[in-house]
Amino acid sequence: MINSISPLDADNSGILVFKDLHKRFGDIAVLKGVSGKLVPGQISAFVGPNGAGKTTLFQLLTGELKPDRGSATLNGQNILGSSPYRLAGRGIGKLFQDVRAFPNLSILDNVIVAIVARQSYRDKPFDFGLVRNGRSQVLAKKAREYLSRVGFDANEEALAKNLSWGNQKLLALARLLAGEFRCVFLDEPIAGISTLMANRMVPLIRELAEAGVAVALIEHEITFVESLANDVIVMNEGVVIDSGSASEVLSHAETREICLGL
Amino acid sequence: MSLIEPSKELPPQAVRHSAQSPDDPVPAWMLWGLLLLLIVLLYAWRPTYVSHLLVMFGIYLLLSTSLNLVTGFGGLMSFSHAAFYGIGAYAYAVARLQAGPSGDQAESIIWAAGWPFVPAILFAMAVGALFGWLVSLVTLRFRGDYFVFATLGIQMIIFSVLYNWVELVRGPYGLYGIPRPDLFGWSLRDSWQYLLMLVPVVTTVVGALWIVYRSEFGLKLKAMREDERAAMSTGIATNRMAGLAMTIAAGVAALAGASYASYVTYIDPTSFSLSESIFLVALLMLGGAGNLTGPVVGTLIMVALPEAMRFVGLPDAVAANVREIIYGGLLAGLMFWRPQGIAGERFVGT
Amino acid sequence: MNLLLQLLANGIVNGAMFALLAIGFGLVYRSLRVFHVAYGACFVLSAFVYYLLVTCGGWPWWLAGLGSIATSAAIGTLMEAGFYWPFYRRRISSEAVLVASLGLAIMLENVMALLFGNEVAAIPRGLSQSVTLGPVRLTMIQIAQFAICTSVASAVFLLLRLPSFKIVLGMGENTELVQTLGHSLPRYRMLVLGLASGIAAVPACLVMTDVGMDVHAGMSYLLIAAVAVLAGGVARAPGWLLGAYLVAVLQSVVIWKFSAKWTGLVAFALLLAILLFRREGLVGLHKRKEEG
Amino acid sequence: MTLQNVLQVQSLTSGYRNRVVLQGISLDVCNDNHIAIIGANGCGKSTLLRTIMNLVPSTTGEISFRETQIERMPTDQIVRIGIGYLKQTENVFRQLSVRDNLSIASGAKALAGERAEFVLDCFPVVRNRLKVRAGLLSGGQRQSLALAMVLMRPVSLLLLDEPIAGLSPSAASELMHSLESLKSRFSFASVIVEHRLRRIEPLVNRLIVMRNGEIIDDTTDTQLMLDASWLDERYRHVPT
Repeated sequence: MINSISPLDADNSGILVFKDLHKRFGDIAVLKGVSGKLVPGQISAFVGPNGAGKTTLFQLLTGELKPDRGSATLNGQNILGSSPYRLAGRGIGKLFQDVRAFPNLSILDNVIVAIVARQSYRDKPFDFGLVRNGRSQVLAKKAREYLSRVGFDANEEALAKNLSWGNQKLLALARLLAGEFRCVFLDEPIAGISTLMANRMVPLIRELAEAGVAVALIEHEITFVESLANDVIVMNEGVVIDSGSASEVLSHAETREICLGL
Repeated sequence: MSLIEPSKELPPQAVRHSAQSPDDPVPAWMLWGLLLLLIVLLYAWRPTYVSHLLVMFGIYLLLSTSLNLVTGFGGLMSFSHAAFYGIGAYAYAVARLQAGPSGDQAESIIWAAGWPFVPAILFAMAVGALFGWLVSLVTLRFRGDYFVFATLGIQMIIFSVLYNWVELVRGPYGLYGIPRPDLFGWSLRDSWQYLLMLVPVVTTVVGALWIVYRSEFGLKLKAMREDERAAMSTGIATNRMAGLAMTIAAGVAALAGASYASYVTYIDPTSFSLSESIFLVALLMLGGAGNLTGPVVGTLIMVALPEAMRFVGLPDAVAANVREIIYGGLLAGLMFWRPQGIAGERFVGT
Repeated sequence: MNLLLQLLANGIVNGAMFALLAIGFGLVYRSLRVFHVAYGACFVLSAFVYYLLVTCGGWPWWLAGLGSIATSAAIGTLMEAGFYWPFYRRRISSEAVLVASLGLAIMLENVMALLFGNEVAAIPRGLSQSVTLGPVRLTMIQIAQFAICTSVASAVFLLLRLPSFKIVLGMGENTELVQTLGHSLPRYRMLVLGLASGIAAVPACLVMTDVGMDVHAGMSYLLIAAVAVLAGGVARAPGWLLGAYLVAVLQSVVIWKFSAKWTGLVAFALLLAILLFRREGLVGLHKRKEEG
Repeated sequence: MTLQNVLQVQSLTSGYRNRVVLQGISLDVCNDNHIAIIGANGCGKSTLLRTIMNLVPSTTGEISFRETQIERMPTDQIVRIGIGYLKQTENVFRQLSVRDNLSIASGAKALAGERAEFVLDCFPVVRNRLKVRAGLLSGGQRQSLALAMVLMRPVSLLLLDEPIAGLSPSAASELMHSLESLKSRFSFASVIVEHRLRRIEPLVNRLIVMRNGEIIDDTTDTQLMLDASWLDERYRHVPT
């Protein structure tokens, strides 16, 4: 049984702190007061059945939805109500559940977009510098570095839509690296990809955390969560029902019941 | 070890095919063929006729390459481009027309400045860009079918103002006697002289647009077209990018309008109606969008098609309708078999 | 004031006709997700079929009207089977279908121009009798227009309540589910287009009888229908009616206050204003966000 | 009840544009079979059901349903000859009322008849909300409605794609209970794809495990579903 149903202490030691978030769609309350924090260098896994509100929580924290109530701060500054691109400019990145690579752009361009989007938001909102000539070689070189970090080493001119699902996920991860975010949200990073690809994904995510990024992920695959996460937050029906270190939380029978159906 | 998954999912040919540079998807023979066609046209007709065609080609090239920025790159299918074209033409006309000596025409409109050529052109571009920006503020709150319909509404509204507000620009009567360009005391009378002035202008502007296409800005627009949510999450302020694209595009369209007004010297609103906007979108669709080749090919075909029809020798009464039938059929057929157009990178909408 | 009342009455008569036009367009847009640009051309075509049957064929008006409705429905069905269905099978995006439909409209319009010429065609008739109701004076034709259109609209609304028309509404939401529940998608799509085109033929014949029409009128009628549907709200049929009457009455008010030439501008300004403040149109479903 | 083959699938392959999902599946379903298909995410379970329904076109292979070839038959016809299919998501018309949903499902007829009555008796949550718009139902109610809709037509084979995913434990067991009583009344064969094995274990008598588009196990020992170590071996795809 669960012996401690306590939300994480929402003090200010985390990089991203959210308190008491509420969200309803029509007459259905999807989030009923969720609090927590994301700490640099830590991987926090959000687990729970479908409909528990995990994806909604991520959408609130990345600016895609606005909460009905509650607060969220990044380094002490409010982030709620900002649009996704402003939050991206302030260091919040996201890997979508359905990947969303830019299908008709080449692999290289997919990464270059992420690099220029980050640079120019901070420095100059409108930039007409050439992407492919001259100074663009610098961009291409940088982009190749990110690609090789995730393991792409060929076919950089192939269009993203021709890649397999797993490779698209890797590409999206490369794009996330290129954004140099301080806090990233990964929505089911390994869903639907082969074991081989998933095994490649794990160390990359771990590296991301080791570099000081606060990582939050949604995952159904418990083995994956066990192997990766420092913190596990169990959600069900819009509330946090359990949280703590991975091994501790995952040993609770009820968590296993809710998450695994076992 | 490479992480690219085994090629069962991606046959090698497919990789090679897609690895083709996105800037160069036209078969070479097609470009050569078009060039050849152009040469044949040059030889077949009188020089004034050919230079007239080339002037029209230049003007439409400005229109198609600027629309390409919004529609091909931003993925926003805009049906208000002819309105900006018309705004440019009228802005140029009223800036150049003189009140008083040129007769009763200028006195019957609210404002006529009588400026020289260059300020008038710049004024037209500025007015066009301003309108483009204002329109973007309204229309960019929509996407998809709704954006299409909102721009269509803007087109109808602007056309209605031009057509019905007689005191503004004489409505359906149009403006006549618009001065031709005079540069350094040299007034351009013949179409070949006009062509001489237009070629550097078009080359410069299209060249500039080409740079914009390949710039970071162009890439961000493409990202927005591909997937707006993902683009925003990487940090792209998509609405701001699209607004800027619409402003630039409207400015260039206004330049095309000003060139047109100064070339034909008589304008009336029917040249800037909804069907002209549809024609421009069709032209871009036909050639293809998202690169430079697409609009160039589309413009060539659309300007050459009526002439080719004339060559076939259909009676005038029928020719116009047959031409329209062909171009409607082309549109429908292309959408089915080749939505990305003849030389485009990708289908122009989202 | 009397003039206003007169114009309002005219507006309501026009509203009844626009309503039918909007119902046809709305049915197609709502259930097929096709922005049916060629609908305008269909409308004009059915008017000309009526014209031919009356002037050349010498048919009585009611028989010619039925003939026009049947022809229009057949053409609509054919359009779905031969044109929109192949696009659907290839999962071509809605914007591309819009453009293709535009191409089809341009083709139809010009074929008709070749056949019928560019002039306004009108059915020769004497001065119509009129009826005076207080300050308002309506011609018999106007009264007939209102009566016929309103009864057809009511009939369509009754039809929409039939279970098989629920499938039509469901189709707009989820085509796959319609199939996995055992209903043939192509058949219902053809039904919708046939019905929509048949409905459009009714106001087409009435307009032809009253003021005549030229072959290039299709686009403006299409725009009226589209404005009515989008402004009223795509999701529900009463919205289409509301939109249609709103456009017609507004046109009358504009004619009264300003001049007939500003009606187009006002219709589009209204549409933009409504969409800016209420994306789903005036009559919308109360939706949950997740329902999208 | 005599035993006979309801569905025969022979070396079926299918997939999406740049991805082969099913790599040669052969499967016989008997009329007393209640099959659970399990396997890791992306192994092709849902695609198998969708290919049988011809929602995903098959590239090679044959599917026959009671001696009729169905691999090229339109989906709606497959449904009419007796295969019911519960979609994984978007399986009710949210903009229509519950009653309209049911009447569409029963072939655009009014809701009457013995079968409809029995189905509605099994789903009281549905029966009590006939006038409610389906989009306003809760997840469990919606799933009940979807299942009721599939069963409005006579079916001899029922394909269920994750029927209880996302439901609370109580809603899930309620739905499974209803399914059980329907099964005993109408005697159809069923194939169920589901992750929450403990919930469906009482309903199945045959177990199929898929991995990477192939069937790797086919057994009638359904107790294996609850055997963690056996599952681990076949199921977990991230052994780090």
